[in-house]
Amino acid sequence: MLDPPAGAAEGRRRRPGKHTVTSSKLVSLADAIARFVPDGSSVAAGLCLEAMIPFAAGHEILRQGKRRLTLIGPISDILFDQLIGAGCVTCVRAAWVGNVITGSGYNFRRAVESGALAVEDHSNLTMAMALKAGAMGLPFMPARTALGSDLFSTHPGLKKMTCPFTGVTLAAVAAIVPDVALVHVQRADVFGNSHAWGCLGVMRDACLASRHVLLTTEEIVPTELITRDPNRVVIPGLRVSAVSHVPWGAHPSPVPGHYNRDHQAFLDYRDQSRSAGAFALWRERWVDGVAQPEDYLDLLGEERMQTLRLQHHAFSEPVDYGY
Amino acid sequence: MLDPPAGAAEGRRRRPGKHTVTSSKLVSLADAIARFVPDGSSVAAGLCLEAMIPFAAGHEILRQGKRRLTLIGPISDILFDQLIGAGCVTCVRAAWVGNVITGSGYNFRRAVESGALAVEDHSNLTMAMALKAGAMGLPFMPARTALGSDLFSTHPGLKKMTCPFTGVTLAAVAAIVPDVALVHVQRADVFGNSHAWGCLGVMRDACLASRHVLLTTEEIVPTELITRDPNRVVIPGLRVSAVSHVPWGAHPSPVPGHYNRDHQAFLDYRDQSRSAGAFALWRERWVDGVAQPEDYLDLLGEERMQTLRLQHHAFSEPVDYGY
Amino acid sequence: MPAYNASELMICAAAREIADGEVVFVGMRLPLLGFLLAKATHAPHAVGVYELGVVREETAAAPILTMGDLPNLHRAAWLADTADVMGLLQSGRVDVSFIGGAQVDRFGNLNTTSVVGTDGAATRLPGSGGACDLACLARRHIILMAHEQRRFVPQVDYITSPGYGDGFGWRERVGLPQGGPASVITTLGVFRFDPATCEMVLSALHPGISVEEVRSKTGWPLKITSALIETPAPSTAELAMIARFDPQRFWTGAAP
Amino acid sequence: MPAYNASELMICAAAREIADGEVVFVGMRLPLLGFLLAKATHAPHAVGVYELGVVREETAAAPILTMGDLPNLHRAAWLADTADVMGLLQSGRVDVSFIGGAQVDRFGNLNTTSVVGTDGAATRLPGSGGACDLACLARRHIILMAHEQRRFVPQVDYITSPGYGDGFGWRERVGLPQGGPASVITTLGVFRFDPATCEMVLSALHPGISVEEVRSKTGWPLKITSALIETPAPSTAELAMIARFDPQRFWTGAAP
Repeated sequence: MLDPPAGAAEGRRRRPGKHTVTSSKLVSLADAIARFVPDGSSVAAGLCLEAMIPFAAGHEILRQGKRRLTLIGPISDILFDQLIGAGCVTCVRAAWVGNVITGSGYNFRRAVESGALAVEDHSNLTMAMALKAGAMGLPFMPARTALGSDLFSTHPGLKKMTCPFTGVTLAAVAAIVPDVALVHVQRADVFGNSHAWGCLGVMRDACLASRHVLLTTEEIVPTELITRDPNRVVIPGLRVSAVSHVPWGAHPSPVPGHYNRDHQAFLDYRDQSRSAGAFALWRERWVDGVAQPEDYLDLLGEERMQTLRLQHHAFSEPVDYGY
Repeated sequence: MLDPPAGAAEGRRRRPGKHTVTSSKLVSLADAIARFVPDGSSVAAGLCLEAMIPFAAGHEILRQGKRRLTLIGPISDILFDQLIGAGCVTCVRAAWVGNVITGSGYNFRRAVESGALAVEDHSNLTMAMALKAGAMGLPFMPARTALGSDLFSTHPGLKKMTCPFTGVTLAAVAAIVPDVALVHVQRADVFGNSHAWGCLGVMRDACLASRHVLLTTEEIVPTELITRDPNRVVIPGLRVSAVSHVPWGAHPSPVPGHYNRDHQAFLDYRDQSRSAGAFALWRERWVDGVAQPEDYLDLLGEERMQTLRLQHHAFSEPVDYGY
Repeated sequence: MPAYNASELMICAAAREIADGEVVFVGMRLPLLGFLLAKATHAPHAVGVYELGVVREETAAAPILTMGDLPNLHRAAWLADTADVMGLLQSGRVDVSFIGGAQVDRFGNLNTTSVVGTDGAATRLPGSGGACDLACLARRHIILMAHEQRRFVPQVDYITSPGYGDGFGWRERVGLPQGGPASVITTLGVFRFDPATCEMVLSALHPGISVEEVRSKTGWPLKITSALIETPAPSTAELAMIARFDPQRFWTGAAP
Repeated sequence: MPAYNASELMICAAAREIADGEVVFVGMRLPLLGFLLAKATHAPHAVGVYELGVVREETAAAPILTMGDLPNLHRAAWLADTADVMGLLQSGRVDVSFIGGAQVDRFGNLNTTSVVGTDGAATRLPGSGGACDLACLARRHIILMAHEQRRFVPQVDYITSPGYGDGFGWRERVGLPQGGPASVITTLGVFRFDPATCEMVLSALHPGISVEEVRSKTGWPLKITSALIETPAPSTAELAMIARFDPQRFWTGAAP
């Protein structure tokens, strides 16, 4: 299942075709996933760590019954566990898979212990460097971490090397180039230009490394609102393949400017995933019962959404890009 | 003069002492340079390339007659040429030294051709990777550039290496860890927290790589204005050693939000540096004649400043960091 | 003397490991509370660094349960990329970090990846996250964990986060020239490492705990310092602070 | 036919090298004007990338003289770090780049670092800047320069920006598996490279220029394509566009 030589060779790749500034990339989430996440894809997600996890996009993958996926991310919180529980995944390349607030990911445990899932164990830093190598078009990056650990035994994309200048021992981390990165942002235009803020994790490098970037966004805004602050752009529109308008698309994870973390959903998920049977019920209710994004909001309910919305606002000071 | 093994070994270094959040780092520019730029220092500047060049800080170095400096930067525009002309510099590690709008840097040419100045020739990418290695605490970074060029012959911090995963030939670039980075920003508080926007060049990595960071700033603002937008912070306050309030401190280079590029000053400098004698006159007027930052503004004159100020404003849309 | 539970005691012990002005790579759960307690008491200038790309100088205005909670981003000193904060760590600018583990051994190596049961079956755990990086790259790190015999083993099944390997000189040999665990804070006591051998040594006993109990729950012949002390009990003020940061007792657990 | 000078002709020739939708790493001077002309005419969807960390999809609202001028940042699509835009380049996402040089040789190697005069004395030039990176990493690059015998030499004194080295197979051998110069636009004509030998070949003559003149100003026995054409003269519309982007004729130079 593990394919590190491919990963290592991936540092340089083809451009997926000419970019046309003026053609809209706005599509339904179902269409975006159907088109850009074929069976067998490697999918990067959870790139801002605990925040802005693309749950809606992940659930769409689950709903469409994608198979043989490789998941890529630093810590995944419960999204990876859900996709693993649904049988979509044969390989995980990650530093941590579980439920951040409760610990273990039960579907992950079951899948690994049954032999159904291969794991390439990273640390957060080796994952960051692997994606940075991918972003920079390089086949590898050095790091000082993981030396002396057993990560090397379960991770063929990690080797020891000698610094060509100082002679010290370093870890060499092979590039990771995902087929597609799923990211949730606060606002985007229909061409894929977007603003994201908060903790950014490995989002920038993961998006730059990936062959395709799929955005889900809280808001669709005019292009001029984005280009009025180009330092706020994390991934440029020319690298984005599709944009889908999905308010609350990162729930139950938090989205700066929009809603807080729904801790209760993560606590509930512990029991909802403890057995395969419980997980089937969770899935029926929260994924299969959602035919379109609006259904999810109905399921969540206005009262719960209101408790999660921001109670205190704190706006940035504008900056001037005039001339 | 060149000291690449040191550069290569510099990837890991000591923390310069405990950070105290509540003690002001606001000092006069003269004090900042006197304290943090001793003779023999390696000084990074011009890190946003054509924009936000720390001319005031550089002129203070010149005024204080610092000696045996190593200058570090991608393209330096005319600041490096000025410091070289004043005899402050024995080594330059850069990708390009000249006058962006007119071409050659005459002091640079004279110094190299007379043998007084050593040059470690970079490309913009090898410089970016050398500083990124420094920022990441690594002794080197790989790159795919410069292969087949003669940069290898004049740059001992550049070696060919073989990728440990793919076997392809790569360039290995030794880390650069400047003693001090000089950066000009739009706004900062007295503790060294700051906002910078526009084209950022290698500013982020150069500051993170350097032992000390000296800020000059257009404005001193309350801390809460900075922390209301922490994604706008390029270098965190805990990495900053001193802050000096120097409006117009990057003139004649442009500062987004404040003033346009003073092209005429760069055009004039061509003639003002064509001979050593002309340069002495330039220096007398624009550096030695400036006893304190305000004198520079008088010399510039309100009329000229008015033509450089922004005529069209374009403010960013605020973002919400509430909860 | 106020009533407290083991978690509260561990939080107070963790807080005491932080000196004022230090840069602290903060984890979740008890270490997060220990960091907040330190900042609220003797270390007001400690700076918090979080792996998702957050640097904070001020305590968050509202309680947080995970690092990505919005109050932890509000009024941060820096929101950046993971690579940027990892760069601070890798360049030796982080003084101390905190990590937890499922298994620890006599040289402070930690396992959070996979443990093998007495029946030989492996149980898969979540993995490293940032723990391996913190153990490799912080100037020192502190381990917090429950003290049970199955967790305190002669040799871990898998080294997720390197301690001192097989003893003195090992870190240097494998390419980790600095750092290493400074202490282990458990439900029973506080342990430090013999500089000569790098072996874990019992250094303080929590109130009411006996040496025998610690020995019986430790899977190797445990060494004990000649200057064994009792861990100071939390003060009323400390407990009040902890309650402010964890008002629902989410991490602190049931009140004593 | 409208009057034009050599710079205007070169700008038009440069613009024609850009296809619509391409990602273009834009330099300064004439290539900048060529890029703007292409966007204003046949390549409205071309994207401009600048080494100081700028990506633009729309033409700047006011004329610029250097890349860091504020109108070039205003309403950019992305303002990022140099490393980020260099990552686009290094990962093969830049279709075409433009560079100038002081010296070029028959295999398209460029020198902007140091030239040795007939007296043996070296003249120091500014250096690579981003040129070496563009020559190594763009999918193809275009060279613009004045055509003089001292500049067109059999072998450059210093390879700042690699062309085809010593001929076919050289790039692959040194570790540059793709890219290379696609054309050289000079004050006299347009040159392309023979795919079999990688040698520079005269491909188009500017109006009024003879083959003999080109040969006399080229320091090696120049090959000439069998399908030699005349470079199309700038149209009135093209000249008007150029005047809009360079209203002071700063880069275009004196009007004809």
